[in-house]
Amino acid sequence: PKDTFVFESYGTVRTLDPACAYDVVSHQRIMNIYESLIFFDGSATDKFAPVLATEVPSVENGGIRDEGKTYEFKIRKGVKFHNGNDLTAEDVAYSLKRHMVVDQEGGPMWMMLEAVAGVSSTRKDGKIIDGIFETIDKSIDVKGDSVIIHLPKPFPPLLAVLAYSYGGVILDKEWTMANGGWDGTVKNAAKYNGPAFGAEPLQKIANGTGPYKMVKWAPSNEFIFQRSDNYWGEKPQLNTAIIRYNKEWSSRKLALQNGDADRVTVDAQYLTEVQDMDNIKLFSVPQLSVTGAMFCQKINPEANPNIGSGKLDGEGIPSDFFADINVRKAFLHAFDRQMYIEDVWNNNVTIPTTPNAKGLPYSKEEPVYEYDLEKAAECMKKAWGGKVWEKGFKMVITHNTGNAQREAAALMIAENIMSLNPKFQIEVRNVDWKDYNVAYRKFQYPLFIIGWGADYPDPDNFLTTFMASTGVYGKYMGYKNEEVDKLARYARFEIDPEKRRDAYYRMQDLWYEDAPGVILYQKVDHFAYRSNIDGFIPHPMLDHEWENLKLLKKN
Amino acid sequence: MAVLLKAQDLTTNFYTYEGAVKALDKFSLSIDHGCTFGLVGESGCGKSVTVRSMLRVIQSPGVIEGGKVLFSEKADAEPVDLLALTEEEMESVRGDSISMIFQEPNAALNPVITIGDQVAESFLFHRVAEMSQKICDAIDSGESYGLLTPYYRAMLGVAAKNPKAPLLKFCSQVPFLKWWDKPVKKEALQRAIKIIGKLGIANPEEIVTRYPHNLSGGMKQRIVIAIALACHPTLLIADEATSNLDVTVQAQILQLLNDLKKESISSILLITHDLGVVAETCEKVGVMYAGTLCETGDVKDVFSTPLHPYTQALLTSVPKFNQEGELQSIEGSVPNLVNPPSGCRFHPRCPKAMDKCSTDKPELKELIPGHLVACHHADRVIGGLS
Amino acid sequence: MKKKIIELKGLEKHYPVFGGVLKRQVNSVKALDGIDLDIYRGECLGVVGESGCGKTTTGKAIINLHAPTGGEAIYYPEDGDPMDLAKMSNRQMKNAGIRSRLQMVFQDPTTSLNPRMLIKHIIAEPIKEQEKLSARELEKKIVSILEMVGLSRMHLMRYPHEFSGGQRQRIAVARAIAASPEFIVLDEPTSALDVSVQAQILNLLDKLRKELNLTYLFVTHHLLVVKYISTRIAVMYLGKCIETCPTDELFSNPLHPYTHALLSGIPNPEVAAEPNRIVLEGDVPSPLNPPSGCRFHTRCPFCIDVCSREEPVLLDVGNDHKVACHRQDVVKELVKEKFGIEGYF
Amino acid sequence: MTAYIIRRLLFLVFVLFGVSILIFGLLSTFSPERRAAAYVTTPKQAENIPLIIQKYGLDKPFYVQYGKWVEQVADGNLGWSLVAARPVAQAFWNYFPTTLELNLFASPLVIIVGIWLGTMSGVHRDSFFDHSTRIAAIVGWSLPTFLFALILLMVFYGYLDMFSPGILSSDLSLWVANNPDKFVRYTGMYSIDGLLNGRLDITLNALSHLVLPVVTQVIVVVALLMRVMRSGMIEEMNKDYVITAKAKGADFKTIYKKHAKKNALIPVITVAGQLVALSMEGSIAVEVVFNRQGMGWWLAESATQLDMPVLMSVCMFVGLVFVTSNLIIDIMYAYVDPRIRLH
Amino acid sequence: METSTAMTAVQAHEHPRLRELKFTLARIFRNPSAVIGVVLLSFFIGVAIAAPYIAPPKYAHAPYKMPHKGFSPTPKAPSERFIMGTTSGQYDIFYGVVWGTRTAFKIGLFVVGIAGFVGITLGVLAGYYGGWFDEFLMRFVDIVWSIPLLVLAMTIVVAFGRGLENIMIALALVEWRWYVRVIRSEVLKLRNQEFVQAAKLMGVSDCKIILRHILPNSIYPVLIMGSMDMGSMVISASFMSFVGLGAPKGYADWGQMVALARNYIVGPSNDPLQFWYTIFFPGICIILFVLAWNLLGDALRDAFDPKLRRR
Ligand SMILES: Nc1ncnc2c1ncn2[C@@H]1O[C@H](COP(=O)(O)OP(=O)(O)OP(=O)(O)O)[C@@H](O)[C@H]1O
Ligand SMILES: Nc1ncnc2c1ncn2[C@@H]1O[C@H](COP(=O)(O)OP(=O)(O)OP(=O)(O)O)[C@@H](O)[C@H]1O
Ligand SMILES: [Mg+2]
Ligand SMILES: [Mg+2]
Repeated sequence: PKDTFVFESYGTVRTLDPACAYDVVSHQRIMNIYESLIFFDGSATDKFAPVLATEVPSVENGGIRDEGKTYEFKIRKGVKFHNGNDLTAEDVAYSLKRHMVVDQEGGPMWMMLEAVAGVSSTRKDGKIIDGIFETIDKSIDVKGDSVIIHLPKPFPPLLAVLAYSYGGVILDKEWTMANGGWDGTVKNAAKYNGPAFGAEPLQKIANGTGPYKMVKWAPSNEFIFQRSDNYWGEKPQLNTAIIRYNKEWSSRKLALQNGDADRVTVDAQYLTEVQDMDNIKLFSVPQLSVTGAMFCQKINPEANPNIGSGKLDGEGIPSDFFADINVRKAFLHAFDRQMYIEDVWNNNVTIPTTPNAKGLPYSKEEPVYEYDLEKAAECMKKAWGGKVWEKGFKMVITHNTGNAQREAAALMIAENIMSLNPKFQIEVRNVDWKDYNVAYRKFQYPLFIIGWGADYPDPDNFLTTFMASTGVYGKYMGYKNEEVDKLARYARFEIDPEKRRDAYYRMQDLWYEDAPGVILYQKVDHFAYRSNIDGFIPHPMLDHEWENLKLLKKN
Repeated sequence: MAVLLKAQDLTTNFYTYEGAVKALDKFSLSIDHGCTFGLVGESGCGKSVTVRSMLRVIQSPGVIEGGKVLFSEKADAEPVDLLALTEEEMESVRGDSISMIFQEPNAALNPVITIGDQVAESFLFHRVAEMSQKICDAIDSGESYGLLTPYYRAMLGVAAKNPKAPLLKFCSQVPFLKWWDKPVKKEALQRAIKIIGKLGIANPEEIVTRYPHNLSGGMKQRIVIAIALACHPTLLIADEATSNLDVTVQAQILQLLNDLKKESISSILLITHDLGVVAETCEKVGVMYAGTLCETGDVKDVFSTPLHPYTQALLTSVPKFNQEGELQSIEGSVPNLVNPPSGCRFHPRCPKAMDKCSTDKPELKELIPGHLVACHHADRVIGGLS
Repeated sequence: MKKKIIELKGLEKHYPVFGGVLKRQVNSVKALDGIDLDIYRGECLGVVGESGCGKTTTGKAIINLHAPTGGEAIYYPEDGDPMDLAKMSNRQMKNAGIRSRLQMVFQDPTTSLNPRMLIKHIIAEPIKEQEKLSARELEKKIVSILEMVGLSRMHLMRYPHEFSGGQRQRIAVARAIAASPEFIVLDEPTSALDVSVQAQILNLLDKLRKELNLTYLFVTHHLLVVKYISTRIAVMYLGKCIETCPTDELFSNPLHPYTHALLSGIPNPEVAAEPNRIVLEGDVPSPLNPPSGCRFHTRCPFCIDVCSREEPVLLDVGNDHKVACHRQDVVKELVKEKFGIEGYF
Repeated sequence: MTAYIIRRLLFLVFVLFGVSILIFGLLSTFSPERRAAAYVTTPKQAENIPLIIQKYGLDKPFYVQYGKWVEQVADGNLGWSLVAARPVAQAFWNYFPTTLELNLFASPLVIIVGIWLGTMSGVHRDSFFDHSTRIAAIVGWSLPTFLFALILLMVFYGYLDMFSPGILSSDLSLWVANNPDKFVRYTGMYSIDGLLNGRLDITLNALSHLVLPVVTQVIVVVALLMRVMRSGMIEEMNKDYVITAKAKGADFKTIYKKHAKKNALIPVITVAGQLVALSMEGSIAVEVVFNRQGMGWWLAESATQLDMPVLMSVCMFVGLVFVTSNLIIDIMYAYVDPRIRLH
Repeated sequence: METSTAMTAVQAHEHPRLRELKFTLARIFRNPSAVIGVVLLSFFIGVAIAAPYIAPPKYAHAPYKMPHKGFSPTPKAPSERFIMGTTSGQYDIFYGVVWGTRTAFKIGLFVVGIAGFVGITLGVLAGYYGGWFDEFLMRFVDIVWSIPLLVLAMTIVVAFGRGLENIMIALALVEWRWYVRVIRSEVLKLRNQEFVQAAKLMGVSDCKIILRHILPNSIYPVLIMGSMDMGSMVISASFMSFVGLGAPKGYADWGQMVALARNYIVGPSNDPLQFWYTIFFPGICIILFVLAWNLLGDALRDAFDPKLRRR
């Protein structure tokens, strides 16, 4: 039908509870049903537009005060939830607190908690931190039609967190409590903390202020949105939207070709098949998501099949093999960027030089270790006092199953290194994504390939993650540079843009100097629409599972 | 006496993987009206194949290669060649004019169909017209067959004239309509009960609802006989009807056959390898060896003055009641019919074989009136006798 | 005096029947229900009876192929002490060196020979179990045994299916002999064979018994065959031995009504007048629940009260003739009276 | 008979217990980390793996975990399915009708077509018809299901734009979702619910989505049935009782329809269990390719996403189906073959 | 005393085993489908043996890795350099097809070998001795039996981890149940056969009875099944690859190649058959391979059918 939009994709929704969802697919569903206080303005990552707040707080308009420690949001009036209840400032404060109170294991609330309480979880070693709920409770106030957030320290990314992440999703307090959500008291908060998977009360129900209501959610089958009649904003053109699960590419492609779907998800490797299709609009959108190949400098030698004998005797590698920068450099020289861009990505990708990809603040172009096998060989000859070259080595490079681009990178590096010296033997193996996650965290992989998508568009979210010894990836690379760690800690809470910039620039320089890994690509997502669909606005943080339904028009 | 059935030069081969099994080679035989004919021979000599060929019920891969089976149901009628009939005409002969009792009562009954059904089938194949007529008459004279009586009457009226009418065939394919023959089936079952009762089985009403495996061997054999007798055949072929039974049961069955013959059937072709049975029950006998008939004649003649060396040997090799001294045995064993011996098929084992025997196949000759033999030596034996 | 080789005392073989929710034993087939029998050295004891009466079971139970469930089967070796086979396991018998002395020849030579073994190996198997011989000696011995049963060296390298039925039965006999047995159970060894070949085997068996001083238990339901080959006969009915006596005695002076029925049922190849038959009514009762009293009483034409109440015992009536019938003294007259049969010749 | 059924039910319990131990044992070869990883959906969450292990007791010994699992199952809690984002027990009712629907249409076809083809080629042995069906069967047997399904998809949906994959067209699906009161989902199967609600269009639409899956499923399963039926028929046609029937004067049709076929069905019933297993296996590929979210799809998806509670429950369920269907088959067996008595 | 089979007279000088073998072969080859099967199979065996010459590997230590020129995901049509074209990832289809033959045999032989060995051993022991071992084993088989092959195999692969080796192990771990059942029922039949009883009577030990009498007579159904399984295991393995549990990309395995090609079965709308070669070559290989074993199995079934066996 004319006012129905059909989207076929393969992402699965885990939960509709904003406090617990932490994946793009759930995000898409939630953010079309619920709304947050502010949201990205168009394609920008650093500019915001007010949604349920009437204006975006800033230092200029007095919304940000106390050197960035107090934020005030004025709440929009006349907004109704789908069930007819009015939105109040009380709802907003409740929602922000409730998410933090819930803080499911592995959920997204670490960002808000970091900002509001300076910790990343309400629990430590499985036990609730004393007084944490009081802290949460005190940090958010209602004052008339405004909600005020108090931070212990300035937290520059707060607006981004509130815009994109789940922390800012606004619920109806009454409805939430009626459906078994947090009752609003500090005393009982512990009861609602850390629910088991599937036990979150809002897992499969939804009641937001957003433009669409949920009509049906048949998991991994279809999700149906229906336009909400009492939406406060402009009435969207599409009446209904069906997001249908379809994992088989052939079938998705045919659906798009036959017009049974208005949009399908196109993985990068199938791009050429869609390009020549008639009646198709194709958008390629670079994402704030970078993937890198990281060297582990202290591999776990215990029962590790990936490092052969565990010694530098030609049958394996020692656990600190990559601690020698020459080895790392050799590997970097073996990565053929040109070919990678052409072959794997069809010239449709950019390769950032550092984890702080283009599109992020303070992004800086660094030099790269260009593809040069001779130089690679030279480095190898120097490595480990020449022992590497003499003895050779055997190791395994892994990538997660099903990602063609990462696989290609692994193969490319492996094959190029092997071509240096017949004594170098590298096997490329694929591992299920979940196992992969576990294994690299056990320091099992000499070289692991993994990506990071922005939680909020800030260098902190990338450079700290990739480089700091406390960062998610930095930690498992076994890479430790005191300077980096200091810079990372410092820059996170610095609000002076100049000083921040310098710190981040320095960190990016160090990425080149220390060569702890190589950034393989900045993800590009492809959005293939039937040509009668208009209104798509590309955004670097909203990936191929995303769809902003209220913008779409079908004619 | 008039000839009832006459087989001439009947030849049957089985085309197996090892080659053609020449199970019957120019086999000839004639049976008179009202006579009990015993066909003897050892296992595998082709007794069953003979009768199956006559009835044209050879299993694959068997093929009847040639010959004639002349059958004259009425003593004065022109004989018909059964092998020349169409399959449909043959169907009406089988079970009606000629019927057959099989060797293995266990195998001869369908294990998943009730006894009653199996016996009643004979009537349903051959007596539909008659039964329909009977039921029509009954309906006309006021008997009711329930709600559907008018429908039955109409359909059975057709069936009484021509049980194979296209209308009936069509109706049999259609749900509900296909029940037109219910009264006929009921009637057939009644008749089945009657005939089973006649064979000395107690409680036939109950027996007809049973399945073959519920019955003992003797009872099964009686059921098989009941099936064969259902339509009062002119010729009853009993293919080793008793060989798989115990002595005491065998006695029962033989007695039964004897009684039945006296009552109704005109002729019996009794196949067995037990010479004792033949001696006791038959008037005429044929001795088979490896697919050929080697001697035939009156039982008394053949058994007292066997002319064929095989018959002679056979008679001396079975233990007798008053056996004295050693049994004479026939050396060697039955030939493989894929490569049967040339000439007389018995010559490799024959103590009197001569050169001619291995090259020429002896003809069946009537040397003494009513006593035929196929042996090159027979003349001399006769000479010796006289 | 004849020497006993085997003595059965109340030998029993019950096959369990399972049923119920837990598949427990609910009943048993009384295939052999307490049988007393003496077997003497060098004789051929014929066992006759209807199908299912337990003939084969007797044979198998004696040689412990199916372990008996009760009673005794005492074996008297030529030298040494008697032993109760019923209480011995196969292994014990082997250790006592008597396993191979008790052999069996089966009804169907096709299934009793391993189709994938050469004749040579089939016959070599029992020999190898007894003595270690060089290959040449072994072959010599095999050939001599083959010749004993009327086969020759040229048959050595063939498979069983390359033989005719009679030859196969010879091979089966040869294999049994190769184990140098004292006692052989012959379970209907000729009933799967052609009439014309049957005589060969019967003669062979008779010859071997005399030559090798063997003892046979000859199981069959063909009365004329037993008459020809046996020296003594035991008649069985439903797991019981009802009459035993020397062969001639049985045919001239049968005492049990069932024996009469059996004898009268034999078709006589000698062309004779219309025979008189004792045609029994009904079928053999099930060995699951055999009738009380005399087991034959349900079919016996001369049954009286006591028959259904009391089980007759096997009585010696002289002449080495034993019979188990309450009315054994009057049966002859009764038969004559009712069926007009005087004798069976 | 009753004793037999009771025994079989006891057996069912035993098998389910065995299956659960077996699968649980298999899955407990996972390290606790790997099993915790099953709860993780984004790399960022992976930080919390030790906490997840602790929370769900994944590092406890086998018997403790099994005991806990049994306890939960006794409470009706089969665990949480990641793939379905639902508790397993709940998700089951989402997926089961889809598979049931597929097999509801496929099985009768398999049976009818298989028996008919088998009978015909057995009766007309070595005829052209016989040879061609045999070759077709053997080729069908040699063809990987998924390949066949994909080719069908290409031909029909790709070129002819017929029979789109999925379960129901979007407009109808929408209508259904929007009118929960007008369209009651009695069975969860659109083709049947359509009829029950008097919406023939929905039934037809659902059926059109079923055509290709059913065809694939039938072709996969029918070969076995056909082959068994054929050889059964050939064997039975040579039995003595067929000759008896012939000798009674029976015509050819009566012989093979009334006499031989019923007997030939007996060996068919013995492979019926295998047919059930084949159908269950076939459903996996069919559902994956034709994008039908049923049990097979769920299983495949769970296997690739390490969704352990689902693997566990699906195996148990499959065992249940298998054992029950075997019980039914046995009862049928006794019905068709009067010689068999169940005890 | 001579059997009248002419054959024995003519061929008497031959060793009987050779004669039997010839006879069996003759029976097998009388069946035209067996001839096709054997021809196909010899072809595959030839290819498998000659693989290093037909398609020389790039890395001697990893011959099963398909060589590739570039990384482009879009397949390229057959050309002089790649006579069957390249599949996604620019892997040489020809190379994959050739070395995939070896993989197919590897899968078949491994699974059938292990499953057959385990199944036969357990089945024979259980069938012959009966008792608690039999009871225990059969109850265990009952449990394993109640889960369809692919379901159980998938679970095992999940537990052990992906990859071809684990698929093979999983299939073997599941498939043995068939062999146990088949051989056990054969043994049960044989155990009471007269020739076995006769051997027992002669005091032959159980071990010899099993080896000499039981095994040679019960092995044929297993052979037939094994030959059928050789093919069907390749299909099952390819199914696992399809679901995504299979060998890594670039491994020369037909199933993997078909699974890889699944996304290219339907070409772009203007040229739907554009990528036919990606699916055609590995697909046809699987089909022919399975077909060959099935035809052979069918012929064996006919040849060993006891009902048709000459007496
Ligand atoms: N279906 C068949 N296929 C191949 N050969 C057959 C078939 N039926 C019979 N024969 C062959 O035909 C010959 C005669 O068989 P037939 O059954 O007539 O013997 P018979 O005299 O009835 O023996 P019996 O006394 O055992 O019943 C035998 O040699 C047998 O091998
Ligand atoms: N293994 C067994 N299990 C259960 N019952 C058996 C077994 N063997 C024999 N029987 C039963 O024991 C009874 C006697 O059997 P047996 O084989 O001894 O009879 P038979 O006299 O040799 O008969 P036939 O003349 O048919 O060979 C029969 O009722 C038979 O059903
Ligand atoms: Mg016959
Ligand atoms: Mg017996």
